Amino acid sequence: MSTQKWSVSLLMVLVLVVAACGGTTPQAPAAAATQPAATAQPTAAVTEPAVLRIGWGGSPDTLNPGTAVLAEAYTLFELVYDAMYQLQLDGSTYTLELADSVNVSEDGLVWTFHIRPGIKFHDGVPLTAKDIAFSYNYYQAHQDFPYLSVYTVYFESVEAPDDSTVVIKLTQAIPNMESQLIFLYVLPEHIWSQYTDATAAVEFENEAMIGSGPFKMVEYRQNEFVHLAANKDHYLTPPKVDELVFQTFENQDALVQAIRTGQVDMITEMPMTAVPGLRTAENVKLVTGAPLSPSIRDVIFNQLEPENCPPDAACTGHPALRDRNVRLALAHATDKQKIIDVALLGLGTPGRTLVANGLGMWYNSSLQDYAFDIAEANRILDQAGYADTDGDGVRQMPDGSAPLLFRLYWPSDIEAAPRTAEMLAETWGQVGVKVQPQAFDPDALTAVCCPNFDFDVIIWGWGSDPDPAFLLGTLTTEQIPTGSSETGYSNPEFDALFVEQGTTLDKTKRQEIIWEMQRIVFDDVVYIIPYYEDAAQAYRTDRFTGWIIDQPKLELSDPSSLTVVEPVK
Amino acid sequence: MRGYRYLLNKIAWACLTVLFVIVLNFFLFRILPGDPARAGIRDPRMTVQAQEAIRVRFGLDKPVINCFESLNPLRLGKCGVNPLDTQFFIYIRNLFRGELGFSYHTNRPVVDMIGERLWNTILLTGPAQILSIVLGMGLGLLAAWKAHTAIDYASLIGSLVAWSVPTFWLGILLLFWGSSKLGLPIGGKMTAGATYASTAEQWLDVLRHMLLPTITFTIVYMGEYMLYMRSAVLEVLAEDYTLTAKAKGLKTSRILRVHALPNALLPMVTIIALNLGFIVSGAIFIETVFSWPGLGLAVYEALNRRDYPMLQGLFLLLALSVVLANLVAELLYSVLDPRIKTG
Amino acid sequence: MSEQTQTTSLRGLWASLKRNPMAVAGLFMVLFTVLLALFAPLLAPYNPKESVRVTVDDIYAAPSSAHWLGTDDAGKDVFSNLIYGTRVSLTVGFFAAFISLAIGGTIGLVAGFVGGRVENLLMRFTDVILVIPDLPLIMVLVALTKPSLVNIIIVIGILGWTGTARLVRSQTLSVKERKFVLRARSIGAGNFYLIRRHIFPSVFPLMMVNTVLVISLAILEESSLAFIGLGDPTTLSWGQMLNFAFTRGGMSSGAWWALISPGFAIVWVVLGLTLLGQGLEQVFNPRLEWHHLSKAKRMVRRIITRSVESDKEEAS
Amino acid sequence: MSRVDGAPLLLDVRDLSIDFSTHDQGAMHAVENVSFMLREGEVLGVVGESGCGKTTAMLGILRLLPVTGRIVSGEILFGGRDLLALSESEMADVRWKDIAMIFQGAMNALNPVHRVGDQIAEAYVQHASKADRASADERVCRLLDMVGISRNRKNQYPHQYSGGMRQRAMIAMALACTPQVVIADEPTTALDVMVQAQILELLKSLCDSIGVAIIVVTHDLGVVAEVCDSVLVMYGGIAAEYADVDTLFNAAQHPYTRLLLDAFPDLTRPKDRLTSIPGYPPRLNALPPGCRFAPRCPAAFDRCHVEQPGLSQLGRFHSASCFLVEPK
Repeated sequence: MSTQKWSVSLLMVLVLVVAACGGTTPQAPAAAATQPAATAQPTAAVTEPAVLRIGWGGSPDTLNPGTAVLAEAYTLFELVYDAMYQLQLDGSTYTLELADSVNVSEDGLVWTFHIRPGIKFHDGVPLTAKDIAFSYNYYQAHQDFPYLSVYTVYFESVEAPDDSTVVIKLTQAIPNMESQLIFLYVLPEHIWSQYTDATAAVEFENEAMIGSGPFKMVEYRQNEFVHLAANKDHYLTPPKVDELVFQTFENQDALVQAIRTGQVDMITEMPMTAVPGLRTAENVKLVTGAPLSPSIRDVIFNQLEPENCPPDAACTGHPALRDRNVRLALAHATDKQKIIDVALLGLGTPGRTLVANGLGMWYNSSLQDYAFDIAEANRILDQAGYADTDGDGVRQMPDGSAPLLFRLYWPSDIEAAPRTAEMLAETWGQVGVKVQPQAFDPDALTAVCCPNFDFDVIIWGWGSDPDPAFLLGTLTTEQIPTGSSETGYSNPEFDALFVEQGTTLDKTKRQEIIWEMQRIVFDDVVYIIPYYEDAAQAYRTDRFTGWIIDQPKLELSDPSSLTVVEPVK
Repeated sequence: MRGYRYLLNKIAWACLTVLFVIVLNFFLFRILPGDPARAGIRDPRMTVQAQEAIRVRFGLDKPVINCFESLNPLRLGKCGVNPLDTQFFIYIRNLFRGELGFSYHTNRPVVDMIGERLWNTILLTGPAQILSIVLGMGLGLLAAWKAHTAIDYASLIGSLVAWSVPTFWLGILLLFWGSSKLGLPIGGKMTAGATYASTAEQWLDVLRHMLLPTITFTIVYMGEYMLYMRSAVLEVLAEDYTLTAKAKGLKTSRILRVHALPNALLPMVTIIALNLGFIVSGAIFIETVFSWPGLGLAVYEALNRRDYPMLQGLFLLLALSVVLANLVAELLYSVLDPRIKTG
Repeated sequence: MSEQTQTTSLRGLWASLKRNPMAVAGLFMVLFTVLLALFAPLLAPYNPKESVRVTVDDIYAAPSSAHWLGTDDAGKDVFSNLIYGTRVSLTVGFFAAFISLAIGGTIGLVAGFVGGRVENLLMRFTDVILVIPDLPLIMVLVALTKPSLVNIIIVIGILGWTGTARLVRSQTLSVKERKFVLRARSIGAGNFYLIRRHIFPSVFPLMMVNTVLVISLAILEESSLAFIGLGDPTTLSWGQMLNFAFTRGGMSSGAWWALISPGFAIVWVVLGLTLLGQGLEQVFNPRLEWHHLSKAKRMVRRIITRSVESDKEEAS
Repeated sequence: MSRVDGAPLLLDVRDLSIDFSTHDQGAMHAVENVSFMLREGEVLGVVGESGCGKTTAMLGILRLLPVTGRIVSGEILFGGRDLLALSESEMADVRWKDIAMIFQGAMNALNPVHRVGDQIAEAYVQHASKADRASADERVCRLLDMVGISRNRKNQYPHQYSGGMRQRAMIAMALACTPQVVIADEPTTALDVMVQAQILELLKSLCDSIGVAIIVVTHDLGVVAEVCDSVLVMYGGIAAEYADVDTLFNAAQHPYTRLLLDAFPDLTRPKDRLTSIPGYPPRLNALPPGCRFAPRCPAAFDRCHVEQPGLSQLGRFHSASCFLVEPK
């Protein structure tokens, strides 16, 4: 009985377990997922192709524009697809992309676009008005597309009478037509027409991703990397670099280490704590600024009036939070600058309303923020009758029924939230308001928050669309039962203004209305907006130059930068 | 022969355990609050109709099981409903067809996503596990033979330390030491988007990426194997037949190889099989730290994104591999130990 | 494991432990940590709880005279956090181990003592719990029950008892067959009397040895949970310190101290516990110090009359 | 006069002393100045209560003592060489080739995971020259025949053998290299009476047929009377009496030997009552001053409690260590 027998049996253990793992047969390491059917690689220039390597912390959830949710997916869509309009980096002006001219009927109901001639998809098939009409109708037909179908709400009909004209008829005149179209990416009809029924449209993985944009898809390995090649004969912005590679780093420190050691040429995000380090790193340029798609952090007060409580909802909000004085006092007792310094390491600007400073003209910059003043806060609370009757350092309701003890929740996927909660607990404690901090699993928090209203205070946030309409909509009374309204705020005057801004075509008039709505919400202290997070990105100065960093908004992975950047000579 | 009935009994229990896991898996994720439509970023553009349509697509509009509309919040429903309309039976039917449903996050079939990642985990953990088994048991044999000498104490202390170190912490330290000092890659399985002259060059690149995670794996598991092996060999060397072997004038190396090792390997087979079963759980941390696209990383991502169908599929795979590992251990034990084989 | 070797008295325990240097080292490390936890307020230069004006350059400040181990991502002193952290990690370890011990102990005792179908059922149940990989299950349970320290202790406790159950069962089985138990039963001793007087005293020491191991596993488990974000962010355990350091860019901003110290503390306690465990194992179920292939110190003492070179054993 | 009086001397053990070191109780004198001889074809019986050092002495001969044991003095002359002077590798060549041993606990002495035939062959192959190795299989079969185990059981495992058969297998293994001396340490203790008789019969016939010298360690005088040519009685680590079997049974001098004989049923002389020896054998780490047997010896007088009697020669093959028998 030699020992060879033992080693054989050991290997058997390994093989048996391996073969038994799951019903699937492990494929050999897929060298390349699917070769694009598109034209061959650009004729190899004599010199080495210029490959721009980008490091990011995420990965697209799917390449199907219909079902995609994550920002990473939209970054790729912007590069590979074209849309009718292109949003400029100032956050509110739109320039025509696919169309070279547009005229709108007096009543604003009929939009006629003239499409530029000679545009081709990556597989060589020409892009015509028919593709555009097909795409818009396609998005409208699929209601279960999370984001894109909502942009077609006002479309009554979309037709393409000939190859270069697209006519869109609307159900009502809307002021923000351009912002509706920038996300409606034009899909090749000859590919997508095979996936029109409900399940196919959702299950189509679109790994080949044929578009008409400045870059085309070479190879996609989910959670690993995305490899794009330049579309040198793009009609508008042919890129100067030859190839783009987005590499995913699961942990943030690896991302920073990657740019330090030069393994990548640009990183789209980083932990705030790495900022000081990268400022001094050699041949690395750190840039910070307002992100292209702003994210808002908000402290939500459950101020739902009992009569508005939706059917079978808990509605256990603390009564004191319905009193504006308490919310005002808490606003005075919130040290936004310290929160930014500690939680964000200085990488943010104090916030005022749901409309972020990155939204350009729509942001009401005239509002004067509540100063951090503990004495003022105590004075307001004393005057409003919230005395500390039992001397335990916590104030009671005027009728002494309950102490000002608020449950403070936050979702566990917001990294800076625990530190923010700590600081709120500290400063609010100094004005006699006690909080019970509790981290929550995001889905469990959704179930507790809305439309159940089973909470007091929540630290959460919103991703924002370039147009403020959607965000402001969450404050209207009609949104309370749907779950979009977190605060349960209900103000008829605000609701009327929301309807009015939806139909005002004139931009300056609409701006006035939107500013007024923000002032009302600000005065009622519906929220405390601690900060708007700044984006922090960095690139190697010894690799590529020409990055667009002088605009009000910062996004190095936007086509605006990636199509103009070129290798350092 | 007793052995045969003994194995049938074991296989029966293994199947029962797997069934139990399948049922537990299903209900576990129905108790958890959570909604595929809202998975991920909160965005006002998500209308109520879109959420409802998504719920229908994932079949969540159907009752969970007869008499229960939903488990979280607990809502009772009609009991007379045709079972095939309930999520539970659809889940079971799909399971036997080899379908694990669609991921909330990527809408792709869970089976494909697991299939892609399975090979990467095996590629990473396979060699590491073999390395730690060989090194660990070799060291264990040596330490037991030279019991109560410098070698024994040194390897004992070394293994205890290796066993006490949190896996992810060791991974992080090695990652930073390796990448900054030795220029080793920082993460991932191969240089992103690189084109390779030959598959050999590609494998070389993969190996470079595998170096640090494999070292981490080996250190962590080697300690455990060494400790078990040492105590097993100590016991065997104190047996009478070892004295007989020495009395027969055999060389010490032959005594160790022919008489001590086979007897000590018997308990080790169970331990190794059990560890193989838990490979993926162990890999969660190492793959996360090294961004290695394996099943461990898939568990971490699925958890962060609350991607329940994916978690459900992964848990099933984990439990299945543990049950099978146990079964294989029992099988091997009876084959290798004559006392059981011949009844 | 006959009765004589079971040194019940503490002094006897110390006498036999003393001989094993590793066990002594382990005991010292554990006691040091427990003392640290008890006198945390006195030892820690800062109180992590009270608020302190923090400026940007307080974040990840390098170790200095003010902060021996530098500061973490919230500007708090790492050294004080470490000392207070011992309390949380030890409480998690002890209470989770206590729960595991209670469940595992009872199941093992009942299964071993009653035997037959009940034993088979209980042991199969233990196998099932063992089969379900505990980490993913813990993830789900913690996600379900709002992350708080109490939940984590319960969850680790609930899933950590399988090892103890198996150990106690096999030990009960072996004791149950002993003559003195059969004799006691024959003179009419009731089941509970048997367990209390005979089975438990001999099972208890082994459970103690297992406890030390379970505590170290619980502490490791807590730190792993905290690392993947399932810990309770409002508590101050080492695992949470590691999580903050790892997720909030500790390494990339060069704050090695914020990451290495909590990791080192975990290794210190877990190593101490395991060394102690080894020592206790040796006392309560002593294996022979030597075996047939042990290299004899000096097989034949030098006989005065003739010089006998007997220990030039070549390395066989 | 012993049967093999004139045969050449194989093994000559002189003044063998073995100590055991313990952590707390200091050195234990397990064996003290024991001497005996073994001639070709002779069967020497080593008798004594358990714990009298007989097994330790035997292990000492093959230098298989545990690590805490140490041979402190004496010589073991075998084939003109002192075994204590050999290096470990030289000793390894002696083991089993010249001196083989059958261990007490035969239950566990065979490796459970290897076939019995292979284990026997291994002993043979280890010491056989290259040429003879081929005939290992054939040799094993002959050995099994010799000990009465059927050939087709060669490939079975130890757990498939009964206690008696395992002991026979051990004997077969012991004879694999036709050693000159076989030490059988309590070969029949764990077996029932019937099997005991067969094993003893087998040992006796092997001794006569292939002339191997055997040392039988036992606490059973019946076995001694049946099989042995000469007897060494040990008590508390010392040699109490050493004589040929007839002299011992008929003219034992040492009080302990006489008491041993009285405590043993004897068919030839009916005894109405078996006298048991009061007291217990001495604990090796708390040995009494003077003669080890003094506390239990009915004929003990003051000198016995003070001095330790030397071994006095009573006849050509008869010696005993007791003051009563010392020549005046």
